[in-house]
Amino acid sequence: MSVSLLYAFAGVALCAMGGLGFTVLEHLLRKLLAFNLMGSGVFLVLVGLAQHRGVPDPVPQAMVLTGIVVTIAATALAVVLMRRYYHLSGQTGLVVCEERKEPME
Amino acid sequence: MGRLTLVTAGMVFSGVFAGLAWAVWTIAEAPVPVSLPTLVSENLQAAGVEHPVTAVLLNFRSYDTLLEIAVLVIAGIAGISMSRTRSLEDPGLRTSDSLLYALERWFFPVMMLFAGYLLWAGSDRPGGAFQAGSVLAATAVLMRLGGVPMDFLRPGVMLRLGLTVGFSVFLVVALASALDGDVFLQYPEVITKPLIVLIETGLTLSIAMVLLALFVAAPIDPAEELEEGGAE
Amino acid sequence: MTDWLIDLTLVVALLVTGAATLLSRDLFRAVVMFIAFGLLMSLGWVRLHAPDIALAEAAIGAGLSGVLLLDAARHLGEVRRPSQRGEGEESD
Amino acid sequence: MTPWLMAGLLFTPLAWAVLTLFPAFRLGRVLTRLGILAQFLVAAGLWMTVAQDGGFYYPLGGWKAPLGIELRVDGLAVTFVVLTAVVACACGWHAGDYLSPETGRHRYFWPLFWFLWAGLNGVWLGADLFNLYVGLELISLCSVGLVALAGNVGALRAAIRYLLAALLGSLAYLLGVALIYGQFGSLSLAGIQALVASAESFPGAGVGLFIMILGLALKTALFPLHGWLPPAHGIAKSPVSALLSALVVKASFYIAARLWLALGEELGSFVLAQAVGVAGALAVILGSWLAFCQSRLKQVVAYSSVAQIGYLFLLFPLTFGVPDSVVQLAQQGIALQVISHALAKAAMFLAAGNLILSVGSNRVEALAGVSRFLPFSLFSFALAGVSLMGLPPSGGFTAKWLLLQASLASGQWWWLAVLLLGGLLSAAYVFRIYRASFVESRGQDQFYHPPRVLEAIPMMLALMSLCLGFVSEPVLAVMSLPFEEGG
Amino acid sequence: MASGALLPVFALMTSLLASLIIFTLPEDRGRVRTLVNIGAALIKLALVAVMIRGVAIGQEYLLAFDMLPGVEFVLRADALAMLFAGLSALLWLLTTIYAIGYLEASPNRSRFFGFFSLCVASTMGIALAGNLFTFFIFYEMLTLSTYPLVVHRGTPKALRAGRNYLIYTLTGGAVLLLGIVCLHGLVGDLRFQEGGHFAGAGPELRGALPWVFFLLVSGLGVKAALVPLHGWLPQAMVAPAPVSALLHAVAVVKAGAFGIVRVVFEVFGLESAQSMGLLSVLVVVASVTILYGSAMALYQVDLKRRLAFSTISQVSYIVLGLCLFGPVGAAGGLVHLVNQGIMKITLFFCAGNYAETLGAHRIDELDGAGKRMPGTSVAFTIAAFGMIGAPPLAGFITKWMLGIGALAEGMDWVVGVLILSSVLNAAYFLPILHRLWFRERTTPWPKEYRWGRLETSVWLFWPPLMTAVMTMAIGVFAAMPFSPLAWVILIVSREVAL
Repeated sequence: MSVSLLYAFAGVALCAMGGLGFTVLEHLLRKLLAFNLMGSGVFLVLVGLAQHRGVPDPVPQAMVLTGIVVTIAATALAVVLMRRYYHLSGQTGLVVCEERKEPME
Repeated sequence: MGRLTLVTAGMVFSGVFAGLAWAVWTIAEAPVPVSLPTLVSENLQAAGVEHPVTAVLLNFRSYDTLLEIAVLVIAGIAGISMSRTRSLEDPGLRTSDSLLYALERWFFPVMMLFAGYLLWAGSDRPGGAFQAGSVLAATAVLMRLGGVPMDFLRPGVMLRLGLTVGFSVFLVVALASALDGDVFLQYPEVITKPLIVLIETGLTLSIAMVLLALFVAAPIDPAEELEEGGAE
Repeated sequence: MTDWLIDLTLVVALLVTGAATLLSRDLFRAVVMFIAFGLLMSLGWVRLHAPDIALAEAAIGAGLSGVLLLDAARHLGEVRRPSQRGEGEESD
Repeated sequence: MTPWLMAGLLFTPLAWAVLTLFPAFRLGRVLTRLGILAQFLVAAGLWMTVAQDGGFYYPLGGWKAPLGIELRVDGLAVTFVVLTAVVACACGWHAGDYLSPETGRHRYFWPLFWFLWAGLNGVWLGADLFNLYVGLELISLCSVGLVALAGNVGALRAAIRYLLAALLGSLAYLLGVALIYGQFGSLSLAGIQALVASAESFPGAGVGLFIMILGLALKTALFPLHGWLPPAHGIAKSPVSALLSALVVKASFYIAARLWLALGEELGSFVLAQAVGVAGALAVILGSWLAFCQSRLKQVVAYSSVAQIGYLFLLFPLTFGVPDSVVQLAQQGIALQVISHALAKAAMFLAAGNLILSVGSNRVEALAGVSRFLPFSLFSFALAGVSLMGLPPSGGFTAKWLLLQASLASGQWWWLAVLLLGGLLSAAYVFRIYRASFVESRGQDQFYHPPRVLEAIPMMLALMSLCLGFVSEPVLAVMSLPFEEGG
Repeated sequence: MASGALLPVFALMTSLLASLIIFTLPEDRGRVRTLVNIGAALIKLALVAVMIRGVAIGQEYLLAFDMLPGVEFVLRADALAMLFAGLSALLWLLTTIYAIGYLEASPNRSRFFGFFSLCVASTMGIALAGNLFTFFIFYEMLTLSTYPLVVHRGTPKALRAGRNYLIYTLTGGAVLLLGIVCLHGLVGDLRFQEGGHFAGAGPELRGALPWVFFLLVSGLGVKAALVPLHGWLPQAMVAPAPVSALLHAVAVVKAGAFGIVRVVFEVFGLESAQSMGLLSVLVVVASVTILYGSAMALYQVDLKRRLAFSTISQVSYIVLGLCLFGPVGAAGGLVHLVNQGIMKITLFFCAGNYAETLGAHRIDELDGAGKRMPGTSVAFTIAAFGMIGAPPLAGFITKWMLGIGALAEGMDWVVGVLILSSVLNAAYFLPILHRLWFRERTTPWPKEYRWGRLETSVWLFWPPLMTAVMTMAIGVFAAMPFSPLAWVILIVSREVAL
C-alpha cells in the first residue's frame, strides 16, 4: 500500500459521498457541489491508482487537467442555467415545490 | 425525501463504496502490463517540450485537448445564449467594497504577471495554458466584482472572437499540419515548440474569456423583469 | 512515517470538508466548505507529485468555481413564490 | 484522398461551428447549408473508400496507440458517420426554416449544431477511452445548450435535469476509465482488448466495465434511468428533439456496445448481461405503455424513444456466452435497429413539429381532422411509425427479424416475447395518434400549412427508414468489413 | 434478370404507383383520379393475364434478392399465385368502378383511393410472394393499408372497429412472425415449393414442426377469421361497402386463407402435414367455423353483418377442402377461393346499393326492394343461390367437389357438415329473398336517392350484375379451359402429383 493508493481510496470515498449527495439533496446548487466532490473523487482515483507504484504518470495527470476544465465548464453552464431557471420560476429544485404550485390554466 | 429513501440511498452508496474500494484494491495488486510513463519519457525528445504533462496535453493527446476546448466554447455559447442579450455588463453589480478596491491596486498586476509566467513556464515546468487561463479568469472575475468596467463583455463580435480565438488557432494549426500530407495535429518537427506556445497563448486567452463570460452570463438581479424570457 | 501522517491528515481533512459541504444547513457555508475542500485538494495534488493539477485546482477549483458558486449561492436563496407563468409547451 | 476525407469529417464541423458563431441567424443558415452539403459528400466519400478498401486506424498527431490517440475507421463507424450526415442534414435543413429568425438566441443553434455533429463523428470513430469521454461531454453540453434554446421554464428545468444526468453518467464512465487504466495502463480499446484476451481474470476491471456501462446506460436513458429524457426531448424545439433522439442517445449506447463487444466476454458476467437485458425489456414494455398514456404529441414520441432504446440493450444478453454466429446476428440486428430508429425517430419528431406548427397545439386530441387536411405531414409520421412498430418492409422489421433469430439461436427464448410484445405495444401508441387524426370534427380547413420543404424532409427520412429493409443486406455487408492490416 | 423477372414487379408496381399518384392528387381532381384508378386496374389485369398464359405453358417468373444475410425476398408467379392474383386483379377493377360511384360526393377520396390501391398492391404481393418472409411483408402491409379504409368514416364506431381490427390482426401478425422465425431457425430460408419441404423430415424436426404449424396457422387464422379468432370481422362492417366487399372477397380474409393454403401445400406439403396429424385438428376447426358462422348469421338483422358471418362460414370451406387430404377435396377448397370471392363481392355490392340508393341497412327495411331495384336484386338473388349451393351456380361446384372429396377419403361426417351448412345458408338467405320479391312496400324508403333513368348510379349498377353473371358462368362453364376449376385442377395436379 502506497501513499498514492491512500488517495485513491479517499477518491472512492468522495465518489460515494458525492453520489449520495447528488441523489439525495434537492437544492440544485447542492447537487452541483456534490457533483464537484464526486468529480474530485474520480480524479483522485484516476491519478492515485495509476501512480500507486510511486512513479508519476503524466498521462492521467493530463487527463485530470482536461477533466477539471470540462468540469468547470459544465459547472459554470449549470450555474447559468440554474440562475436563469430560478429567475423565471423562483424554484431551486427540480421537483420539490411542485405540489405548492398553484394550479395552472 | 422520506427517511426510507435516505436509508436506501445510504445503503446503496455504501455498497458502491465497498465495491469500488475492493476493485481498487485488487487492481493495485495486479501488475500493469503497459507502462505509458516510460513511453512518454522515451518520446519526450520528439515532443518539442520538456514538461511531460504539457507534451501529453498538446502533442501526444492533442486531439483530447482540442475537443476539450471545444467543450469550453460550447459551454460559453450555451451560457451567453441564455443571458439577457442586451449587455453582459451589469452596472448594478459593482460593489464599493473597499477591500476589493484596495486589492485592485496591486493584486491585479501581480496576477497578470503570474498568469504570464505560468503560460511561459508550461513548456518545461509545471504550468501551462489551463492554469494561466484560469488564473486570468479568476483575476478578471475579482476585477469585475470590484467594479472594473468591462465593455468587451458585450455579446458582440469581440466577445465571440475572444471565445474562439484559442480554439481557432488550434484548429488552424491542426489543419495546416496536414497540408504537407502528414496526419492531423502532427506538427512539423522544426517548429513544434513555437506552435505549441502559440496554441497555448490562444488557449489561455480563450479559457479566461469563456470562464469570465459564463460567470457574467448568469442573470444577476432576481427582482427585475420577471416577464422577460419565456414569451417571445 | 511523517509522510504517512501528513497524507493521512490531509485525506481525513478532505473527507471532513467534503462531508461538511454536503451536510451544512446553510448554503453559503456549504460553498465556503467547498472552497476549503478545493484548497485541500490542491495540497493533495502536490502530495501526488502533480504540481500542474495542483495549480489548476487552486485556480479553478478553489478560486474560480468558488467565486462562481458563492455568487450563485448569494442569489439562489430561498424558494420564491412561483410566478404565474405556465410551464410552457413548445411555444411554436 | 483519405486524409482529406478525414479532415473534412473531423475538422469541417469544428470550423463551421466557429464560422457560424459570428453571423446572425439567416446568414448562419446559408453558411450551414453549404457546410451540410460538403459534410454529406465527405461522409459519403469516406463510406465508399472504406467499402472499397476496408477499415483502418488513423493515428492523430502521428502518435500511435497507446501513447497517442487513434481513430478506428471501420465499416460500422463509417456507416454511423453516414447516418449522422443524413439525419443531421435533414434536421439542420429543417431547422433553418422551422426556427424563427426573429428570436435572438436562435442564432446560437448553428454553432451548437455543428459542435454536436463534430462530437458525434468523434464518438463513432473514437477508439480511445478518454477521448470518448471528452467526446461524450462535448455532445452532452451541446445537447443541453440546444434544449435550453427553447427558453421557457419547462425547457430550462428539462435542460438542468438533462445536464445533471449527463454529467453523472460521464463521471461514472470516467471512474470506470480510471479503474481500467489502473488495471491495464492503457487507454486504447484495441490494446485493452488484446490484453484482456490473455488468460488472466481481471475482477477489478470488471467493476470498471460495470460502472462504465451503468453511466452510459444513464446517458442513453435506459429504464429505470430514463427520467430525464422525456422532458428534454419533449420540450426542445422539434429539430433539436430529432437530433437528440436520433443520434445523441445513440452515441452513448454505441460506446457501451463497443466496450461490451470488446471486453464483455472476459470482463462481464452472465448476470450483468441478463440484468441489462431485463432493464431493456422493461424499457420496451413500460416505455411503450407510458407513451400510450401521454396526452401531448411530443411526449408520446419521446417516451417511444425510451421504449426503442430498450431494444438496443438486448445486445448485451444476446452476445454473452453464445456462439459467434449468434453474436453476429445480434450485432447486425442492433446496428440495423439503431439506424432505422434514428431515421424513423428523426422523421417522427420533425413531422410532429410540423403537426404542432399546423394545429397550434401539442395535444394529441388537437389532431382531429388532420388526416383530411394535412395528409402529407401525417403520412410521414405514419411511415415513421411503421418502422417503430417493426412492421415490414422497414428497417425496424429486418432488425427485429435478426433479433428474433438471435434470441432463438441463443436459446434465450424469453426475449422473443419482449420483441413481439414491444411491437404490439408500439402499434398501440402509434395508432393512437392516427386514430386521433381520423376523427372528423371540423368541417373546414383551419390549419396552418407549413412550407413544402418542412414537409418534404420528414417524408424523405421516413421513406428511407421504410426502404432500409430492402437494402439491409448491402448495408450490413459494409458494416462487417474486415480491417485492413496496419492502415 | 430477364423480362420474366420483371413482370411480377410490374404487376405490383402498377397499383403501388397508382396509390402514390393518387395520394398526391388534390381532392378536387376527380377525373384524373378516376383515370388513374381504372387505368392501373386495366394494366394490372392485362399483366396478370399475360402471366397466367405464361404459367399455363410452364414459364417461370421469378425475382429474388437477399434482404438480409440468408433471407431472401422472392417474387414468383406460379399457378397458385396466379389463381389469387387473377381473382384480385379482376375484382379490383370492378370494385374500383363501384367505389368511384359509391364515394362520389364524400370527402377524403384521395386518401381512400390511395389506400385502396395500396391494399390491392399488398394483395398482389401476397399472391406473388415466393417464401414466407416475403409473404409476411405483404401480409403486414395489407393490415396497415386496410386500417385507414376501415376507419374511413371517422365515426366513433368506425374508430372502435378499427382498433379491434388492429388488435386482432397485429397480434395475429406477431404470432405468424414468431412461427416464421421459428421455422427459419429450424430449417433456414424456404421458398414455397410444390409438394412442400418436409416429405422426408427426420424425427427431430417432427417434434418441433407441429408447434410451428400451430403458430403459423393461428397467425393466419386471424385474418381468415377462423373461430375463435373471428371477432374483428363483423365489427369491420362499419367500413364503406366497397371496402367490405374488398375485405371479404379478395383482400384480408382471403389473404389469411391463401396463406393457410401456401403453408399446407407448399411449406409442409399435403402428405407430411397429414402424416404429422396436423390436418385432423384443422378440419375440426374449419367445420366448427362453418357451422358457427352460418348459425350466427341467422340472428343478424343488419344485412352487412349477416353477410359478414356468412363470410366467416364460407371462407372455412377453403380450409376444409385442404384438410380432406385428397386431390378432389383440395380442388374444391381452392376453387372456393375464387367462387366465394365473386359471390360475396356481388352480395356486398348489392348491400351497398340498397344502402346508398334506398338508405336500407337492416334486412327488415328491404321489403319490396326487388321492384324498386330489379337489377341489383336479381344479382343478389343469383349470388345468394350460389352461396346456398344451388346448381349450376359457382357455389354448387365447391360443395360438390368437397362432398366427393370427403367421401373419397372416408370422412363421411364432413358431408353432414356440408349439408347442415347448406340448410343454414338457405335459412339465412331465403328470408331476404322473400322480403325482396314477395313483400309489398308499405312505408317510404328510409333515405332515397334518384339517379335518372337507372335504378341507381351507373357506377353502382353494373359491377354487381357483372359479378352475378360470372357466378353463373363459373358454374356453367366449369369444364372449359382457364375456368377456375380447370386452373385449380392444374394446381392440384402439380401439388399432389396425381
